This record gives sequence, C-alpha cells and structure tokens, in this order.
Amino acid sequence: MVLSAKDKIVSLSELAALITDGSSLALGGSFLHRGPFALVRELIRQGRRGLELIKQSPGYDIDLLCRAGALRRTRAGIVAMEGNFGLARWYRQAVESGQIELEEHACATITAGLRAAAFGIPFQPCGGLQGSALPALNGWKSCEDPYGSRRDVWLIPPIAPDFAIIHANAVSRSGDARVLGTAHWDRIMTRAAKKVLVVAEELLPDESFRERPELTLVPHFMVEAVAVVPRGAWPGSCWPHYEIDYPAVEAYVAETDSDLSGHLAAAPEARVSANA
Amino acid sequence: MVLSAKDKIVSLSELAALITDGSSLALGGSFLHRGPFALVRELIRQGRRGLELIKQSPGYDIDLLCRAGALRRTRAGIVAMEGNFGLARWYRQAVESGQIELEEHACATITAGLRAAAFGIPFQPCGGLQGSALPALNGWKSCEDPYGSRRDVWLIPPIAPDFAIIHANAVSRSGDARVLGTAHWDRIMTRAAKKVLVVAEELLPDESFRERPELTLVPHFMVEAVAVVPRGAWPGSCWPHYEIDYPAVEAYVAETDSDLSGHLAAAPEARVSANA
Amino acid sequence: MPEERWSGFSYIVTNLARFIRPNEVTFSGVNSNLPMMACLLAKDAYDFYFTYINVAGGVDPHPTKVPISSSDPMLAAGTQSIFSNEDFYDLCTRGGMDLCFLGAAQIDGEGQTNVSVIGDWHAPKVRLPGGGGGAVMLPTARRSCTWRTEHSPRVLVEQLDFVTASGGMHGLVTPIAVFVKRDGRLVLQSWHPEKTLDEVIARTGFPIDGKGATPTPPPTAREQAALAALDLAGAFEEAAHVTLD
Amino acid sequence: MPEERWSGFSYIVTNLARFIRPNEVTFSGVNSNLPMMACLLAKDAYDFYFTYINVAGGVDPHPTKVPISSSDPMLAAGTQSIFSNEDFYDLCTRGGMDLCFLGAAQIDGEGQTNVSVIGDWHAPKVRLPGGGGGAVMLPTARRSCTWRTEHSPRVLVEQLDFVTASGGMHGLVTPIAVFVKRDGRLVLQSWHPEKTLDEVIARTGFPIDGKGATPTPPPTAREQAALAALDLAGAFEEAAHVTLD
Repeated sequence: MVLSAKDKIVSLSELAALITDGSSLALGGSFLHRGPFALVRELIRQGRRGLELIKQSPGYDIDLLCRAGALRRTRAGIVAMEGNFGLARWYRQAVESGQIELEEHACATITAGLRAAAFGIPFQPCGGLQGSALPALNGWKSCEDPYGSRRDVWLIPPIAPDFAIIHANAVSRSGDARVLGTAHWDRIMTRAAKKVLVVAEELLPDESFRERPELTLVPHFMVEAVAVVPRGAWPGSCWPHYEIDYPAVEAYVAETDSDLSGHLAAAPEARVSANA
Repeated sequence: MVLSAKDKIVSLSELAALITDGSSLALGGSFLHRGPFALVRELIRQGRRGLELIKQSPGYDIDLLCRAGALRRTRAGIVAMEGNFGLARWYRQAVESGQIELEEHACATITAGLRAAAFGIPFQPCGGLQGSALPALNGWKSCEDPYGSRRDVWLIPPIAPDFAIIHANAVSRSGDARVLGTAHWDRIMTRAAKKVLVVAEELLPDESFRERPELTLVPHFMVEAVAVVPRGAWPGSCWPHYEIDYPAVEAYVAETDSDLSGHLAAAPEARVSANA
Repeated sequence: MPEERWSGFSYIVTNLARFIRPNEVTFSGVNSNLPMMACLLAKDAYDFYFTYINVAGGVDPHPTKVPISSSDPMLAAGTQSIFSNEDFYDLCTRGGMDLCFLGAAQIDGEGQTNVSVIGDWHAPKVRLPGGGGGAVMLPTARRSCTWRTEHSPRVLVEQLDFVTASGGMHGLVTPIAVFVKRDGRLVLQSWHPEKTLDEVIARTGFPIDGKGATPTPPPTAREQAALAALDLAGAFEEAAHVTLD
Repeated sequence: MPEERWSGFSYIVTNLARFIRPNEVTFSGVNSNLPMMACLLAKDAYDFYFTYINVAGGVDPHPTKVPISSSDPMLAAGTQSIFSNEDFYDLCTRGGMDLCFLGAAQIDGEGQTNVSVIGDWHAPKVRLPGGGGGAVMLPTARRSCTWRTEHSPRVLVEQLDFVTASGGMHGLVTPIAVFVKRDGRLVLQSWHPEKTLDEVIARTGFPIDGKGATPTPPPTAREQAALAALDLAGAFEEAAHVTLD
C-alpha cells in the first residue's frame, strides 16, 4: 500500500507557464551543448519579460533571449556562440547598448555563489582571483585566513536562482533526471535554485532508473515539473542522442533582424505541435 | 601511437607499504559498509604505528587500529560498530585512557574541512553548529557575513589527509575507480587527500569503463596505486557483491583481549595468500 | 503483540512514525534502526505520500528485507537515484530537510542533545559515539525528532554533560512517553496508557507538568499490521531490548 | 603544407603542443580549438604519456573525429571517467592542474589577460565573452599558456583595457612567435623562421628585446603527420583564418 511520488509530467507550454516575468533562471548545459533550449524558445513564444539568466557559459540561450527582448539582467562567466561562431551578437549588442545589465563573473565564481546557496551558507570562499579586476567590479569582500595561513581569499555571496532548468537525457514520471556524459554545471545549479524544472529527451520506465540509480543527477523530490521534448536541446547537441545542427546555427547567426518567428517555427517542438 | 596511462595494480602488501608510520588516512565507506578493511588489516600486519584516522563515521576500522595500537589520533564524526553492535569498545577504551587523541567533529564539519582542502581555500563555512559546544572545543573561528545578512557562520580549517583510501567495486588497470550505490564520503575524501589509494573488489577491462564513464568516482590520474582484493571490505558489506558477515563481526566483538592474530588470519585476503 | 496494546518497541517505532507528515522530506541516518522502521511503517500504514531518504543513499527505496544496520545498502534497493551523504547534508543546511531523525544519549528540556560523552569531555567516564549529524542537522532541519529506549533522569536530564547539538528537538519518544516542543521547551504530549502521568513526571529529569497531555492513542490496526510485517520474526523487537521500566 | 615549413595555423597548434610535458595533467577548455588540437597532436606525436582532460568531461578521450566545438561531447568519447566542471576547477584551485590552456583577447607583458571588454568596462566599445576560466585558473594552475591568431600591438599590449585575469601566463603563441615567462615577464623564446626578429618586436605592444631568442625549430615529421591526420580536409586550418601578417 505504498503510495508513489506524484506524476510530474506536463507539456512544454505548461512548464514554461510556471516561470513568471522577472524570474531568475539558471540554465543547464554549456554553450551549444545540452541546454534547455526548447524551454527558452517557449518562454519567448509566451512573451516572458524581464528575466535574469544565470549561467557560467551561456551562448545560444542568452543570445536568443536578448534578441527577443526578454532579458533584463545576467550573471555570466563566459558568453559566446562557440564552435567557430564567435561572439553572441545580440547579447553583445544588448550589453553595449545598456539594454541588459551584466554582472560579469569568472565561471568558478558563479559556481561559488551557487555553492553558497546550495550549502546554506552566507558566502563561499573561491580560490584564485588574485590580481583580477572582477572582485572590485562586483564589490566582493575578501577575508584574511583566521587560521593564520596569511592567504587572503575572496568571498562570493550566494546565488539562489528562482529556477534551475536543465535538459536531461531521460526522466521518470515522478521527475528523476538522468544525465549522460558531463553534467556541465547542472548539479550545483539544481542544488542552489529554489525550484527545479526539467526538460527531457525521453521518458523511461521506473525500472530503468532502479537499475542504474547512480546515473540520476536530480532525485524526483527536488523536481517541480518535467516536460518530455525530444530534440529539445536543438540546435545544440544532446549526447548520445544527437550532435549540433550546424546548418541551423549558421542560419540563426546569419539572420540580421530581431524577428525570431522563422527560427522559432523551425524548432522541433514547434513542428511537433504543428503536426499534432 | 597514443601511449596509455601506466598500470597501477600492485599487491595489497605493496599498497600498504606506501603508507609510512605517522600518516593521516581518510578511509572510505561508512561503519561496516564498503570500507577498505583489507588495507587496514594489512597495515596492522605490517606493524604500522602512529597513524591518524580521518573519517565521518568510522567503526570496525578505527576499533581495529586502536586494538592493534596503531593509532595516535583521530578526527571523527560518529564512531560505532553499528548494526546492533553498539559502541566500538577498543576505540572507546583508547579515548578514555588517553591512548589516542580525539578531535571530535560533526560529520558535516569533517566534510567542510575536506572541502576546504579540495577547493584550495583556507577555510570552508559550514551551516548549522549554532549552540553546539564543538566549535569552542576545537577552536574554530566564526565570521559575520560581510554581505550584511547578520548570519554568523563557523569556518572549518582545511583537512588534507596524506592518503585517501577507498574500497571500490571495480577498477581499471590505470586506476579508474567505480563505485556503485552510495559513495558515502569517498568523493570528497579523494579530492582532499594528497594521494589516493584504491582497494577494489575486481579488475574490469577498460571497455567496461568506457561504456559507463559516469560510474567512475575517481579518474585514474588521481590514483596512485590499486590493489585488487576480492571480499576486501569483509567483514563489512560491499554492495551488490556481499552483505555484512554478521557472525564474523560477532566473533570480533566477542574477543576480549587485544590479540588480533585469529581475526587477521580469518580475513579473506589472508586465506588467499595462505593458499597461494 | 496483543491487539491495541503497546509494547515499548511498538510504542517508540509507531509514535516516531506519527511525526511524519504528507509530502515532506524525511530522513533516517546511521545507528537509527527504530526511525528506519518508523519510516518504513509510515510508508505502509498511512494514506499519504512522503519522501523517505536515508543514509544509504536511498530515495523512496523498496528494500526486499529490513536490514539490521540502518545504513545498509539494502536501504537503497529499488531507489531511482542515489542521494549521497554530501547531498543530504547540503539539503539540510539549505533548509530543504523537513524531518530528520537524530539519535541522542542525553536530552535536556530545551531539546538539546549530548552524544559525545558522559562525564567531563577531557576526562570521560564514557566516551560516546560523538558529534554525528546532530550539531549541523538539529539547528538546520525544519523539524527533528529523537528517541530513547530508556526513560530515566539519567537520559532526560536537567543539564547535559556536553552540548553536542542545540537548536531543539521537535519531538522525543521514549518507551512510555511522547514529547513535543512548545515555546522552546519539550513538553509531554502523551504517555503510555499502562503508565501514570506521575510516573512519567518522576522519571523525567527535566521539569514537566503534563498539562494538556493525554494517554497515547492505541496503535491502529494498520500501524500494527505494518510493524508486524516489518518484524515478522520479532528479531528487531528482541534486539532493541526495550522495557517499560 | 610544404614539408618542414610552418603555416600560421600549424605554428600555433604545434608550439602549444610543445608546452606539454610528460605525466602532467593538461587541460583544454571552451572556445579553444587550437589547444584542443595541440593536446590531440601531442598524444599522437610525442613519446610520452600525459593526462589530457577537457571541458567536455573527457579524461584521455578517444574521439572518433575532431569536433568543431572544443566543448563537444565527442571530446569525452572513449573516456573512462567523466570529470565534470566543478571537479576540474577544484583540481586547479587546489594546485593539481599542471598545464591549463586559457584564451585571451589582450595580453600584457606580465602575461595578464583581458577577455572582458575593449574600451571602458562601463561603456564598452566591444563587449567580449568575459571572465571565463582565467581569473581563477591563471593564478592557480601550475602553468598556463595562451594563444592569439593575431600578432599586433592591439592584442599584445602595454596596458590592458581591463585586467580579467592576473597571475601570469607561462607561455604565449602567436602565428609568428613563442613567448615564455622569465622573471615575471613574457619574453620572446623563438620566432617564425620566415619572419625577422625586428618585425616580431615591432608588432609586439609590450617591450621585448629578443635576447636569447632563436628562430623556432621546424615541425618534426611526426608533428606534421599528427596535425595532418587531425585536419585531413584542412577545414580547421581554414576556419582558424590564421595569417602571418
């Protein structure tokens, strides 16, 4: 008579609807790899505004949000399209024009801030940063080692995103999220955020998770809701399911105006719902 | 013409010989579960002295080292035989008589100290501890949040063991260590220690690791040397290979003098080498 | 176990289980057979879902038998994820742990605990297991509960020999009484119906008055059946050595 | 590629590879195609083992093709472990990273880097990718090396527009020169044999004197063969747009 955890599967549009204007979002993956891009596109379709993006290495996601005018602020480590596509043009323009506010981090200081939130502590010391102008830029405090090592260390304040949103390889009905290959920064993001949303390549039966529970990056009880969106990381990669769709990224980059309708309509989740 | 990482497989006695008198050892596992117990017994056979044991939840291992007079000091969170066997008698006697020095921790403060070492920072803030007498006992420093939250937090100094020694389910020739089920504290121990030694239940071909690299807890380049010792976690469990050998633990606990020869001779690794 | 009567063992396990609430994240750790059984009992006996995580890395496990060690890997059998030690501690310190079962040797009237030492720390009469989870989890979990198999002034004390963990227990169960925290103090909620209020007060080392307390409601049929199923051979009850005196 | 002659592309990749030492832990990150190729080249061309870890989680991977993106999961193909981002950063900050390849937009004579901005940070002429790995890895890795596909006073500068990362590069490779750190300054180690020392000095924005520098030894047959095998179709060389001018 043991009751199961509840079913958390919703549609992509229902998942996006959980996110309100002005929310701060930690997005999983890195550059063009295993990002929750279908969800980002759906937020744009729904006209979300005033978002903050938190990510060590955003690229396509932040560029898209800037191009759509959906972003107000970002805390980011390194921003680029990568894979020979260079800088993220719409992001660059948004920062240079003052359209969005940038809090520039090193990747590891984003992680430190997420760790402070994940560990429930008021700050996280971060190694390195000696001589960098970033701490002063951000008003970070340093501290002398009270144990006498004479090593000063920078203290990074907590970063607790409203949502962490990751693209997983597979989920269970109750929300267990399996990730294959590198987890990028997804682990610490899901521990630091107030709520976790998952987009997944596929739904697998509970038995599959019971056979290899070690592959579950996020246990179901930490997950708010899940949408199953095959090819949801398009035009990026989701190993081992698919690689980067280079022609699609080239087409995205080649477009010079802010109208995203063609790109959004070309996305796998749009074509599926058009067919449905 | 790509050269492989070197073969790190040695015998159990060679592995133990890498550890010199007076070393500090972080031992993997928890209580009677997946501890590197064959290695602990081998250290006793080799007459090692003056060791320090660092572990959140030692039990059989610390009791054995106390009984053999091999221990000088411990940093520990909770010490017990567990599984209905109650307190660890020889450990208790060693502390009460002043034979060993105890630095009493909460499990999470051991982890925090290991994190400080693993992260390369001079201290790690640790949540909780409010009202506990442990911080004062250990001379830990607290710090007010420089970001104005008015939350004080305790700062734990680094714990960098000379060696982390874990019992893995499987290894590759070059030292990749796979762990199934909970990793207990093995992950952070292997990141904090100056050197990592692995005892493993079995040797598996590289192909097996290439199929599921996500199951590798410690990559080969972090590992100094490996001994393959089937049933090496005896009399404890090594899931899914075997459970606790309760009669053996009962026999160990029932012995009232410090002579360990019978117990050491009954261990699987001793019976194998006697047959060899 | 005669119907609708408590043994000391069933009293502790069942009343610990009654602290578990729907949809909460509930944790049992090492050296904690009775809370482990309470969590398994609650899964079977109550009509609500809760998340049961444990020190073996299990999340809502499906053990095929009840292990003797409460940190046994059997408690991760059938789990769909492995939630390792660092993970559940971090969950607790960041405020995501709803209910934590934490052991104690001595408990005072504020619900502080000593698991370190009997006597002076530096000249111990009895060296106890030590710090463990409490010092960090007791102040950071939303609620914590503890249990003792002995109800006497030497375990429920006015003054701890050492304050290992502070922050205050939400609940305490002994073989003869259930306490809850009210206004920062442990107060008697109910007592074993075969005992008297006076006896409970007399055997409690910290001051209580028993106002508002009632005899503990008897085990329900489902609680009894669930516990019987967990301890078919009675081995756990025997090993726990719980007496009412 | 004519035998024993350098192209700008082969010059950068090969001379980056020459910084790799036996048994060391060497890392390549995002936005780092040339170091990625240098690591793969070194694995093939040199008679020693080193550990190659990368931002895709790979440890001594066996990619079945060279990916366009230097963070592509292909760089974890055939790996025997996944060493995720938190893990390799921690390795670096605790002193376990021997050689780190780190990108830069501007480099000064002390080997500090700017990857943040051209112009004033608060009123940028060009917003660059930003902080990335450098600010934490450059001061904590045992050695770091960087590269630029352009050798000019606007990238090798006297004064950075913004100091993103300090701590000092051990090595720098451009299409026409190799620099190493000596006494806290980047000094010229060797230059492209088809260029002159004077040209290199003139095109370097920070002061160098070229004392002790020599023309760069030509690529060995094995270096050439290894690079050719990595870039069979020449697509990487073409995409890199490296010129000597």
